[in-house]
Amino acid sequence: MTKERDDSGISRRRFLKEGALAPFALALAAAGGGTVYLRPGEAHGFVLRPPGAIVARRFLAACVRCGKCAQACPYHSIRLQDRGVGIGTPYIAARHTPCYLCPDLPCVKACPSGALDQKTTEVEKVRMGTAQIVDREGCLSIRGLRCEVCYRQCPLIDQAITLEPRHNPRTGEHTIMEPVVHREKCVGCGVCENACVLPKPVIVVRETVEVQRDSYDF
Amino acid sequence: MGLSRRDFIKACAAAAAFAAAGVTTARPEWAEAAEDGITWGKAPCRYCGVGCSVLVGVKGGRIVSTKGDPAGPVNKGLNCIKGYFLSKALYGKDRLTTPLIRKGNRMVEASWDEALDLIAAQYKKAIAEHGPDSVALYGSGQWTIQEGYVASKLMKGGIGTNNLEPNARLCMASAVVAFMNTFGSDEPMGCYDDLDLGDTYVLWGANMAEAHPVLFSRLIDNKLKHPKVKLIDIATRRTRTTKMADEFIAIKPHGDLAALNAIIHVILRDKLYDEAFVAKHVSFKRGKENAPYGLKDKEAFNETPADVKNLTFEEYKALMKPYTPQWAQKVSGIPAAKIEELARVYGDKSRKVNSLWTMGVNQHSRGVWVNNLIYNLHLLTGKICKPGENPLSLTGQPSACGTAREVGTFAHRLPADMVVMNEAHRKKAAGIWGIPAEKIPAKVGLHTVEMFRAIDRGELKCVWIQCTNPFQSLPNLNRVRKAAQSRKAFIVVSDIYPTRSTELADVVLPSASWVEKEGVFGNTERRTQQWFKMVNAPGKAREDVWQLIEFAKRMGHGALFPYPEKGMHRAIFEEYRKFTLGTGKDLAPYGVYAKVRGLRWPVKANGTETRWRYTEADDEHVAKGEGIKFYKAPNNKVSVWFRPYEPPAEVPDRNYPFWFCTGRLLEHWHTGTMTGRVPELRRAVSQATVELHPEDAKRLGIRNRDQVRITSRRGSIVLTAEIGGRGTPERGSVFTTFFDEKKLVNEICIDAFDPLSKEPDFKKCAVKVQKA
Amino acid sequence: MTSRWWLPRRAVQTGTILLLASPAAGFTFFSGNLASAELAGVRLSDPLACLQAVIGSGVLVPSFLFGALLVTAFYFVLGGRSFCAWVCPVGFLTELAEKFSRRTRRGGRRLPLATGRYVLFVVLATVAATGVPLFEVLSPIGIMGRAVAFASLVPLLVPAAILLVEIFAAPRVWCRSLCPLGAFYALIARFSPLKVGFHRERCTGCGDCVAACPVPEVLDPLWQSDACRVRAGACTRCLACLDSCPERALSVGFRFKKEPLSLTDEGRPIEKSAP
Amino acid sequence: MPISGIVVSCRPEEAGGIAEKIAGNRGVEVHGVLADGKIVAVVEADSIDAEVALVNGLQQMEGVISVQLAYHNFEDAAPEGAHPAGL
Repeated sequence: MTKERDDSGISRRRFLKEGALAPFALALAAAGGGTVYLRPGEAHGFVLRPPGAIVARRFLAACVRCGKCAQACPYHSIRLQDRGVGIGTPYIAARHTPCYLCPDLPCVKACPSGALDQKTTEVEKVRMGTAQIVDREGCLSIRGLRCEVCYRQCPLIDQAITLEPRHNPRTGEHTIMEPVVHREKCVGCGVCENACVLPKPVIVVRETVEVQRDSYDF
Repeated sequence: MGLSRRDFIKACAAAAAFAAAGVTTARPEWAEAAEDGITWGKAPCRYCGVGCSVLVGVKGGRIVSTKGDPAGPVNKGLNCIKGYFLSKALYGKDRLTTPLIRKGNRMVEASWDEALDLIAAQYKKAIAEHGPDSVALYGSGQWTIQEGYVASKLMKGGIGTNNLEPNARLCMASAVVAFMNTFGSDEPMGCYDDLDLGDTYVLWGANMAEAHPVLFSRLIDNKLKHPKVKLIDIATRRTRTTKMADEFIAIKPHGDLAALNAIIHVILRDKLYDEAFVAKHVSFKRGKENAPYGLKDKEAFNETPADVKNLTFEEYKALMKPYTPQWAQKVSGIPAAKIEELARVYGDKSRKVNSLWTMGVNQHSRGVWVNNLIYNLHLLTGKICKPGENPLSLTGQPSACGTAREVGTFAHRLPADMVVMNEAHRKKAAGIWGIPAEKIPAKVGLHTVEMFRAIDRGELKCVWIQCTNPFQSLPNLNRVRKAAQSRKAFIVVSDIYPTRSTELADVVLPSASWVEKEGVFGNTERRTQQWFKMVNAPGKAREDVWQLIEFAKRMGHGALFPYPEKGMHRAIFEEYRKFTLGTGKDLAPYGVYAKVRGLRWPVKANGTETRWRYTEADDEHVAKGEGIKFYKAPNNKVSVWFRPYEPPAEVPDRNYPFWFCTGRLLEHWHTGTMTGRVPELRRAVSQATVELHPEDAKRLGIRNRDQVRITSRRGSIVLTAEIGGRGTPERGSVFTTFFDEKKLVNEICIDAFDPLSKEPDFKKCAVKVQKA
Repeated sequence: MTSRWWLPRRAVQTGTILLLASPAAGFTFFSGNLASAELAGVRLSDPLACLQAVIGSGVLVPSFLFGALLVTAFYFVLGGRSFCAWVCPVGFLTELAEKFSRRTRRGGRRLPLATGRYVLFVVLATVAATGVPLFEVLSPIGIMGRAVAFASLVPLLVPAAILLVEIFAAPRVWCRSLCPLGAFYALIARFSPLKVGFHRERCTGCGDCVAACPVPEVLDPLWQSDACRVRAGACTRCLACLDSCPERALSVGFRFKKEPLSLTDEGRPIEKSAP
Repeated sequence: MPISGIVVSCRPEEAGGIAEKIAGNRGVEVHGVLADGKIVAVVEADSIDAEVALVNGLQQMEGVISVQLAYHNFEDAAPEGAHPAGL
């Protein structure tokens, strides 16, 4: 038979539960959601995506956040964002573990949706970002020390990073061997950022800036 | 900012004033300046043989910073990345701080008395039962001069055995023998100034860019300043040095022996030699040939004066006839035309030619011969003992020269170029040591490889290893590790961290390192550099000198070391200095070294250093008007040796088709005991890799970062492949580094050695390469 | 109790979570999560995720689309929202939460079922207009899948928030009223051949089925009209009603042809149990 | 150029103030003030005479008990950077 609910007499206990606990629960829930979505995170500014990632805005839509690329990465270089609009999307924290550029690109092969472009087949042509020396005064090599760790660790040594020697006027008899990044070759794998020996790396991967071409060739 | 002389005097003045006020700690003896509560003192870098000077910043009894010393003449304030993180090498979490004694499979903490009493008891027992030659001490080119000196006096003058070796046997022995048999005195005539002053540099199998970083920076600056400067890299592997060289000449492993002979052939054929120089300074000699490779235990080979035949120049020329460039092309892989070209480079009177080499030549089963042949080039063309024109053998350890070579901690050596086989030398040593001459045995002790083989054979009962890591660095490592594991000898290891050697020891002693003690190092260019103790060693760790002297007391040889507790290092050095005076290896009083950033011996009567030896222009031992005089050589004549081509000990074949070579890299030093504790250097390079030629890799289906198994007749190891990285070996060769304690790559290496220098060949053996 | 459908259902729900965790445990037969996965070599995709990705990015990978159609077809045949009751980890979680909350207290306010389709509309409109795949960003399903596969734990605050709301304010509000994926499957479920049938002649009107049903609204037509099966797309095919019915008045099966309505109107219409 | 290290003694409680005054003199660097009232300083002057005058001046300062010379260097300053070995 019909079981009519008696809504007329709200007990003190129910009042407490529904009248006070519910808003409290809702506030707590909002705080939880806010923690996840409003925390400043990697979604702001440049995010180093796995090889073959399509342009940032479209990537965010195309990626279904399934994590298959991360599961395919043999070095666990690919991690998933845990906050913000990009939640669940893959990124590479190069300082922790950079991309080691597997020749067969298993991450790209794993991507179902085309967020990592299936046409990416050659690692040398990948453009995840471009390395930049962001603190020239901090860079030990530019200060004349024989460091150049970024250069020697670069998987595209002598192409993406070269050493440009010049006289060191401070000592008068030594060479400054300055690492120089060549953006037309740099794939943005982040091995240099990972290897930099300083506490805060002075070479980091930033957004790839399209090379502006003109006919001026000198 | 560097310390000016004025700042220095002020610092001294302040120090004296503090002392007068009754405060000694505020201004320690070593302090030269203070800022922000950090007190700075000078010391040479702890790592390689370049000998950079660093300033060590101390605060609260701890090293808080190091920096390149702007007043250091070698580095002028610069460092390589290892030197930048120097202080961290001392502060790894797992420093050894207390003596440990083996109880079965466990190492149990012990007091110094327990440990030293045990060691003394074991040594006494072995000596009583088997004689003094059943015990040994294995030291290091990283020992301070004082440590090496005390070790030598204890073993040779006290215990009465020449079973004393330094690990420098593994790196510099070939250079030593060649210096001795060519010039009659160890160590180079030139110095680092030659890197600034010359215009042609021929690198024989040396990767200076990584192994001698700051020197390479200096060499390249000369090239940048002077367009004429030419850098020729002759090597079996393309390296970072190659990248900055003007020319790379690929050479087959062991091909140097052929190429050098062919270059000499062309120099003689085309009369590119300096007739007058040769007539005045050179005698020609032929040594013992068909030499063995040391692969059999106790294989004896010596080149005694009776074995040496004197030749006339004409005889020598005739002997060199068959070594044509065409022949050498086949053996070395260098095109005949290129060999002719190299001969003309060496013969070009308008060029100041320098040869530079290190382990490629020394770790060679005919290493002495290759050294000899390089000297031949310089002696025939007269390009020697002149500023900017010299052969320079680069060293690998901070005091391979100062301690191993000058103090003479080899099984056949006594200080200052003397040898145990020579009665007069023994007498001189015994005189200074205050012991009867017969106490010092004339019989040469066991050289390094033979020493560890003797453990395996059960002939050596006790070995004390200090400041080195042989159970990672010896060739054919499986044999020696197994011998140690089966506890065939009582093994003591003094070190600052647990290593692959301490794990095999019966007693582990915690040592003080670098500025935790006072000491003196001697670098490649004869520069002697002193430093004071600046901080205390952690826990119960004590310096090696103290360990040896305490041991000596227990052995009944305490009277040999009557040094005062305060000023002990000065007293030891001053006693050692007596050996050097008047020998052309003269050292300055200790107090002088305390003030300066090193001096290059021979130090002149007026206290200044010598940059170029054997020339009246700089060397006090050569009278004005004499020009060049090789005053250490018999009849003042240096030897040009005829050294034929003989094949290597092991050659790739069908089963083991690849050459295998080991070497160094910039980020880590030797077996990584110190650099492996620096997180930043581990971040930079975390593991040993194996370099392959891209075509070989493709043929074997190996891609970058694949796991690769390398197998030789002696061992097998899996390494990560590195293709197209910092180094690329020539086709048919693979290369790896030996710093990684998790990868004992020396298990692969053959224990063949040069018959004269007994230095093993870490650069050549046959392996197979498979994808793992 | 007449049937034990809850047993296989719990098994499938648990199995799903194990499957999600399997790559981390080193197994290779499965990878991905419920948004997109590869199971034994077959590529499968969430149709709504696919729709958002294609609309938002303009990138269309045929295998991706095929995987989505395969999944759509699968759930179409098996009753649409059967995903919610059998597979979805959020459904599993909220279900357990409801059990818990029932034990501690009863009641709360159930929001209407129809809102889900508006949420779905907003999601699709947003991705079309801004390129932000709103549901993929917010989805607690994705969050839970990644939490299981990658131990990505901070985002679990979102499903936790849902639980809080459901326990203290509105029972099962996420699955019933907000989840656009549920709404999407509800749309196709309406035409699905797998349906719960009603044998009016056996019904005693005890109301146990209504009490057991997470979406009791779908049962309403059975009493209000002469319907002999549950037609509403919102039915999750959880089959709790079957398990709860002591008279075996409910059954499940494929009904392809339009079945003649049961004319023996013995059952008495039951009024809505809750507003 | 003469450079000297000196120890200035005074009453411990006055040491701080006196150290400040001493440091005010041109050519005087205070390197430390010890608990027992001793001030360690380095004095630098253009000539020996000037230095003697400076030290005498310190001697006369109020509160100063004594000035003790601990180190004296009067060799000609070598050119900057040169080192005694004559590189």
